[in-house]
Formats: sequence, C-alpha cells, structure tokens
Amino acid sequence: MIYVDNAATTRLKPEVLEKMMPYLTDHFGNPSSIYTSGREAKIAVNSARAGIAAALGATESEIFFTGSGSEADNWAIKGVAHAAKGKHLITSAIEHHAVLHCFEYLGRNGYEVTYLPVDSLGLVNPEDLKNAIREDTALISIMTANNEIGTIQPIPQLAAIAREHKIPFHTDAVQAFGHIPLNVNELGVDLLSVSAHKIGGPKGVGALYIRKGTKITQFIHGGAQENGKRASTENVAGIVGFAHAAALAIRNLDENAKKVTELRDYYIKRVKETIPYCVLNGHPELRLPGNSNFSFEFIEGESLLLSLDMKGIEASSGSACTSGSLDPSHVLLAIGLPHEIAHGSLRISFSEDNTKEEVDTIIAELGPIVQRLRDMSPLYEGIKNKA
Amino acid sequence: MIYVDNAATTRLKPEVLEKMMPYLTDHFGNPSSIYTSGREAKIAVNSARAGIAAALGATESEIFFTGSGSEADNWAIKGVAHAAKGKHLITSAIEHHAVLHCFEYLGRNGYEVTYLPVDSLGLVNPEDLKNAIREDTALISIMTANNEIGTIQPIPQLAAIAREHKIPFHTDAVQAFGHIPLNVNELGVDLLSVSAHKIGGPKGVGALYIRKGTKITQFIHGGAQENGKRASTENVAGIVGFAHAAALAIRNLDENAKKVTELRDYYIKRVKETIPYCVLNGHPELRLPGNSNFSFEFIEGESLLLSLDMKGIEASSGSACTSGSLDPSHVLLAIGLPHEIAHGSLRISFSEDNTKEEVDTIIAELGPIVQRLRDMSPLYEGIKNKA
Amino acid sequence: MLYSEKVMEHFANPRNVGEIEDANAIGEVGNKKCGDIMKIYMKIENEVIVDIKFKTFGCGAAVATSSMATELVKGKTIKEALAITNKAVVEALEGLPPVKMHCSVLAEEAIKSAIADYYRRQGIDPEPIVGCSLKCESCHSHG
Amino acid sequence: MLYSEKVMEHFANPRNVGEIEDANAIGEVGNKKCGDIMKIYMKIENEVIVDIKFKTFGCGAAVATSSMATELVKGKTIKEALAITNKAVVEALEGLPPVKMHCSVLAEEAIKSAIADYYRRQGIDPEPIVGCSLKCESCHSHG
Ligand SMILES: Cc1ncc(COP(=O)(O)O)c(C=O)c1O
Ligand SMILES: Cc1ncc(COP(=O)(O)O)c(C=O)c1O
Repeated sequence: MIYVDNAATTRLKPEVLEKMMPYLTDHFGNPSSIYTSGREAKIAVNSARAGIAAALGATESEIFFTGSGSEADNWAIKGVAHAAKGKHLITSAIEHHAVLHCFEYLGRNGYEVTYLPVDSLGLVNPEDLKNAIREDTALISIMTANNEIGTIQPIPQLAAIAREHKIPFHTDAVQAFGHIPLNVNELGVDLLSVSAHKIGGPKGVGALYIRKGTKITQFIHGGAQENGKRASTENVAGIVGFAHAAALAIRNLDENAKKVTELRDYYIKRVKETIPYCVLNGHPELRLPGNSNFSFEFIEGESLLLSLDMKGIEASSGSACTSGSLDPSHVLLAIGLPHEIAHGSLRISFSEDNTKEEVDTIIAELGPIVQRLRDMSPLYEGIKNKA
Repeated sequence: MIYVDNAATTRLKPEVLEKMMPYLTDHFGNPSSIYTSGREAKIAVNSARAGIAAALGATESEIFFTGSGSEADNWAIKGVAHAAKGKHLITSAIEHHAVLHCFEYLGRNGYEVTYLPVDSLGLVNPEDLKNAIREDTALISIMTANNEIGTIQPIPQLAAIAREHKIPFHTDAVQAFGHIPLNVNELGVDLLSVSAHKIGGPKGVGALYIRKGTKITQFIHGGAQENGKRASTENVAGIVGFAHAAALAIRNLDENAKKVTELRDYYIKRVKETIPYCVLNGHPELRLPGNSNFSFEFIEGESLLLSLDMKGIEASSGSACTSGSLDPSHVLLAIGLPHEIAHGSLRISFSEDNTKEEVDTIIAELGPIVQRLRDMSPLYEGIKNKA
Repeated sequence: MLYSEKVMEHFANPRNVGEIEDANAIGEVGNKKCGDIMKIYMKIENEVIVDIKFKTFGCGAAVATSSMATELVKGKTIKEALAITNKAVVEALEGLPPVKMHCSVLAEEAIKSAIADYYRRQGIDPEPIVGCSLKCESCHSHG
Repeated sequence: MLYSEKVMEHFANPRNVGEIEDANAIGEVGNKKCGDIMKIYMKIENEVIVDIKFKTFGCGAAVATSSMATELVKGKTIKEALAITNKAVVEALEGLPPVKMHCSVLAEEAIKSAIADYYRRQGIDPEPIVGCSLKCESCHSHG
C-alpha cells in the first residue's frame, strides 16, 4: 500500500507509540489525583505542555490540550466571539470546515461574518482584511496553511493588521504545525490550533495556544483540568504522544521539509509531463512541503480515488471530512475553478516516509487510470474527437 | 501499590489495549477517507458504535462518540438548552462539575436554573422535581449515580415525570455505566453520557446517547464525522478500546458487581469496627457496587490521602477533579455534613481487580494514620480529654 | 460512506461502457455542476432494446449505477425498461450509501431520457409514455 | 497540584507537633469551614521563644507550613520571629502550589497570634507590635 494522504492523517510513529505505552499500561493514574500515580501523570502532562509550548515559542501556561484540532478551533472561535462585545467576525473563504462551520453557526446566531476571498493561488489579500475591519470586529481567523491546496498565508502581515486594531487573531495551524517553522510571537497571533494526528501523533488530541490576556470563555466546563480552562480527565497517553511527535517533527523539520518538497516537486513534474489537461491548484512556492493538488479535466475525483485505491494507492480528493458530500470543494471553487473541474481534483500529500519509487509507481498507475476514466466520460468526447 | 480510586480512573485493561493496538500501528487510516484503510477504520468505528448501542439498549444512530465524559455532558446540556425555547433548567445539587458548571454557565447567560436538593443519603425526591417543573422548563439533568458517595438515583421515576411534561431528560451515567445495568428505554432518558476511562477503557473518549427526535444543537462544528453531529477526526483506537471495555464490563457485570460489593461491604464493616468517630456517607443500599465514602471526624482529607499514599495506598477525597480546590465537596455539603466533617472524607472505590488482602492492608494502615492525624489535630483535643 | 462489494465490482468492471455509432436513442442527464453526467446510447428494434452503452462523468456510484441500469435494461422491451425504477437498480447493487441515492435516480432518468429521445425522433410526444420532464433538479438528494 | 520534596518531608515527619503544658503564648488561626486550623503553643523566656509546638487540622501544606514555621521560629527572639514572613516559610519549603499559598499565610498568622497572646497575657496591647488583627478572612487565597 502506498499511503499519500498525510494531510488527512498520518501513521502514528512507532517511537511515539513507545513513549505512550507506559501511560497505556502501568502509569494509568488520573493527573488530578494527589497520590503518586496521579502526580506522575500530572508531571507527564505538564512536561508535554512544556514541549508543545517550546515547539511554538509560547509559554507553558498558554498551551491547553483539547480532544482534537476541531475542538481547538471551536473553542478559539466561539470562545473569543462569546467573550467579546463586538458582533462582527472575519475569516477566509477557504478555511477548514472546523473553522468555517463555527462562523456559519455564529452567523446564524447574532453575529455578522465577513468571508475574505482568496486569489487564484489561494492567498488572502491583506488589503481585503484592512477593508473588512469594523469598529465592532471581535475576531479574525485565517488559517496558516490550507489543507487542500497547501497555500501558506502571510500570517505575520495579517496578524499585524489585527494587532493594530487590537482585534484578537486566531490561526488554524493544524496543517502547518510540524511542517513549516511556526513561532507565535513571530506570527503575532493570539490563538493557534494544532492537532496531533497530522504529525505522526495519535488521533483525538489537539491543543490551543491562547496568548496571555486574551479574553475567551470556557468551552468544556467541568473539573479544574488545564488550569481550570478545559475540563475532562486528561488523555495522558495521547498528550504525551502528541508532545513527542511534535518534538520529532520540530527536530527534523528542515530535513523532512527538504525531502518531502523534493518528492512532491518530482511528482508534480512527472504529472505535468505525462498527463494532459491537468492543472496544479495552489501556490507554486508558498505551499506546504508535502502538498500537491491537481485537477484532471473531464473526470470526477471520487472515481479517481477508488481507481487508485484498487491499485493500492491511498490519496484524497479535497479534505477527508468532505468526502461523502456532493458539494465540490469550497476551496477549489474559491480559487475560481469551474464546478466540473473542482470535482476532479486529486490531493496527494507526502510525508518523509514516502519514497521516489512510490512516486514512480503512482505516476505509472495514474496515467492509465485518468485515461480510462476520460474514455468513460461524456465530457471528454468532444475533446477526443477534436484531437 | 494498592489502587482503590477506580471512580477517578481505571487501569486500561490489557485485553482492551490489545484490541486498540492495530489502530495504533498499521490501521491508521482516517475513517472519513474512502480508500481501503479509511473504510476499515470507518467499519471499526461503526462496529464500536453498535457495541456501545447494544450495551445501552439504544440504536446505533443514537450513539455519538466524544472526546470525554465531560464533553458529552457539555454537549447534552448546552445543546438541548440552546435548541429549546424555554429558559428554565433543572438539575440536582450533587452533579459532577462537568454538569454543574454547565448549568452555572447557562445560569449566568440568560437561563434560570433550579438545583434540586438531596436528602441525607443523597437521593433526589421525585416530588421536588414535580414541583420544580414550569411551563418553560427546557431540560432536566440528574445523574444516574454519584461519583463521590455512589448514591443511585431513581432515574426511571424521575425521567417519567419529565416525559409526562415532554421535557428532555439527560442523565450523566459516567459512574454507573458498566457497573450497574443500564437501558435507555427502561430508564426512559433522552440523553445519557458515558466515559471510557471509568470502565477499563482509555482516557479521552466518551459518548453521548441522543434519543432519536431530541432537539439539540451541535457542539463541535466542522467535518461530517459522527453523522454530521460531532466534528473531529475520530480517535479510532480510543473508540475501539471503549467499545471493547464496555463489552467486557457488560458481559461480566453481575459477577463483578457481586465481587466488588463484597469487598466494599467487608471494608465498610472493618472500618466501622476499628475506627471511632467515622460516618459512612451515601445510601446503604442504593449505591454503586465499588463505592465507599467515610468521613473521619477531626481530620482533613488531603492529609489522610497523602498519608495513605506514603503507605502505597491510592485513594481519593471527593472527586479527583476538585482536589487542589479548597472548597469542601459540594456533594457532602448537600447531604448535610458540616464543613469540617466534609473536609475529612475518604472515598475508596474498588474494582474487580482488588482483593480482600488489599482491604486488610488498607484497614491495617488506615487506623494508625487516622489516629496520628487526630493526635495532631486541635479539634481532637477536647474529645481526647473527655474520653 | 461505504460501497457494497457489488458496487465496487461494477465500478471496477463497468458493463456496457462506450458509444453506439448507429444509436437511435440517446439520452443525457445530470450536469457539470452536480458532478454527475450520464449519457445513454440505445439501439432499439421492434420496441426491444437490443443494445445499450453509456458514458458517465461521476463518482463510483454513478459509474456503478450506470453499469447496472444498462445491464437491467439490455434486451428488454421499452415497456419493461420503463418499469425499472431506481430502487431496482439500488437493490441489484446491494444497496447504496444514503448520500449516493441520487445516482440511482439519475440512472433511471437517463434510461427514460434515451427512450424519450427515441419517441421524439419518430415525432411522438414522449411525455404520456415516459413521464414528466427529466432534470437533475439539484445536486442534493437530501436536505 | 504538586508538592515539593521538602513539603512532603515535613508532612511525613512534622517537627514540633504537640502541646506545651506550661505555654505562656497560645495562638489559634483558621476555622473549620476553611478546613485549616493551626494552633501554636510557645514558651517564651526573656523575649526568646525557647520552645514551640503546634497542632494542625488541615491539608498537607498546612501541616508542612506549621512544621517549617515552628522550626524557623524556635530559639529566635520575638522580634526575629515577627520578621519571618509567609514568603520565608514558602522558600524554606522550596515552594508551594498556588492554591496552597494561603497555608503559609496562616502559619505566619499563627505565630503572630501566639505572640499577641503573649503580650495580652501581660496586659500589653499587641496591636502596635504584632500588627493588624489576624483572621482567616476566607477560604480562598485567590479569586
Ligand atoms: C459523574 C461523572 N461525570 C462526568 C465525568 C467526566 O468524565 P471525563 O473525565 O471523561 O471527562 C466524571 C469523571 O471524571 C464523573 O465521575
Ligand atoms: C486545517 C485543518 N483544521 C482542522 C482540522 C481538524 O483537526 P482534527 O481532525 O484533529 O479535529 C484539520 C484536519 O482534520 C485540518 O486540516
């Protein structure tokens, strides 16, 4: 099996699982308990917190563990909106659903939301942000890097605009964390969401960075965990795994980024050479190392994925969350693709575990599959006949 | 080490971990992905869903996995309150903080909350519930069994009253699930929260039962997971572990309950025989099998716990979530204990892994510890001198 | 979203793919926006569908329902073909995920659309025979 | 909530536990509601605290701070004893968790309360020497 859907989720790294194992076996204490096993668990959670803080250039007391990247996004957005007086919110048109659907929910519940457009490469224009800001703008949320097309936003520039107006700035860095260098102070953000399973950590663990002084209501009420800010018995093993995965990702960031970028560029080059009527979506340079996203004209994405799967190649069309839905990707529509082309996209996202040989196999399979589907497509008839 | 704080959390059962392992290693696919590894993960999640549904007498489509018992409580309470027109809510004075703090939050945000009192054994009086109901009551939430004193509420009776008035009824069954028989239809509840780590499952997984037709807003917005009702990439391994732990708990429920009740009753008998000035909190019969809760006069609970810990005995004083807080347990105050006695409680909660020998060791250590602390206590001076 | 083995089998080996040079009935339904387009070619002789082929732009279910629908229709009389509902196609495929049900509707409509074309070519109003006008009303089969 | 090793050591082996039969200074602070009561007995000779004992109802931190405070005060003059702040107790214990800071305040107050008692027994108003009235205002040291 060739797994090239690392933007959807990643294999839990064996060395990460190894660090988790004590907490899945003997060290099962509840971190809120004051006896030995509880204290040991607490120490494990707090040192994981220090690890995530270090990875982001934050301080420990600004890191709060959650049950997922989605929960971190929900907490950040609803929490800041609810704590604020202003009723105007700003986000972008290409956010992940975990962000977008929060804004849509708030939009139905007394808030007014501005969705900033993006250009054909997926970039938000800082001028658009400046123009959207109002007296009563309570929150700006723009993702660090897009999950479908990989475009990296100019967050320092955007966050600086927010700061000028004293508006809290959130960024969903779930796709960026561990793949490109991130420092909350260099970015200038007030809130930042991350998730473990995108960087070789376990599923079901995320974290929210909340800059000291940021006004935010609680999201999960209850016990006094996470400094009284997020209730729930801590997923100790998961948290420990997340921190270790983050440490590995940060330690090897440059090396991995170089390797993965090379693989991806090789794949992109080979696709362009071998398959006609395709277009690369996203930005040529301001792009996550592992991300590629092609639209193949005249064919539909799901058929492409199923065909690849039959050859043992696991890849994605848009975000995993939206598969099963009939709408074409909102991201591809936002960068201006027509519907039928937006329907035919293939996201291949590499990790450092992928190889050049795998890319060669993908290329060898992809061409005939695309051709077979085109031969089956009524949209291709005219083209073929013209050619 | 003698671990007798199973109400705080439990050891992950080795056979549960074994079932989780494939999903922590090779089977790492994202259940939302349509290729083979994603479909396998989806099947695993759905069969876990069927397992939890079976354990509760519910149907699969009524079970939604969450990141914790606290999240399930928050979702149920805030979700139903927000979806309702009425602004009046009813709960009890002895709920877990995951429930209580939601109501306090809603109470500060436009809702009116009635907190039903309990009697000295910890029982809610159905008459009190009847009297509290108003035209605009939107939700009633009363826990199945209390985490500190183990008292089991007459849920069928309470839920029937709610149903008569067509008011949604939620119960926090985090402590009860897997320990006493539960069937959502026999209970007559509309929503029910459970958590994996209380029954030998992993930390960081819970579930919410939502009866078909119940009006509830979404809590975590985003992707289309959990039938579009709860976003976040599924914690596949955790969910699989939860279902297996539940299956084991249900399969061995009678046997475990018998064993654990015997241990507990033996412990209670021996404490009463050997330690003066103590009082058993909670109900003598309507009580969770594993729960014991004693107040030892003239001494403070944390000192007792630390002393026990120094002897390798891990137990709790009230709920783990509140340790670190200076308030005496709200549950013990609600059953009428004076403050200084509420401060001196010891919860010992057994699992089927505990033994009679362990109870004997606990008794042998507990007496001298209590005596030493009393000798150190200014409150005991007068008593000692009188004796 | 899980496909049955039968769906996967028909997706992997779709029957009756292609065009018919001398077709005397051609129908096309769906639209680009929805991401599903089905085009059906038929050769009808003495009210019997002696040959049928399809071309489909769409998801796995769209391909599989096209394949199955053409199989069910092949060799049948027009009357028999018109009696085949989307339900029959779904059953023959051993089920479809709820979000993909609309594909089976599309397949039924594609068949009817081709038959309507057959009548229209002969100057016969297809409406009383085939039923109401055929359109992919929207991309969503549900709410 | 994590205690330092020093705190645990003083909790496990508290110094100066007990009563002094012929104490000439006794102070008690805290209340049952708060869950912390400290009672200090002193034997003062020539302005020097020659002996000191305590009894404490309270948490681990309460016991440890009582133990440490009495150690710091033992053998000191009244003046020196009054100069010992709760901070000094906390430092000597290598820190206390934030929620437990109030215990160190209580220990400081217990010492002062005993010394105040010493003056009162001699008909001297302790206020100008010891400071303001001593009370456990509330159970919370923070919001
Ligand atoms: C009664 C009760 N409700 C809710 C919870 C919260 O569950 P979790 O720790 O999974 O968030 C607990 C335990 O912590 C509990 O005992
Ligand atoms: C950009 C982005 N945000 C948020 C999420 C949600 O993270 P999680 O699956 O941990 O809830 C994802 C991935 O699923 C993502 O790619």
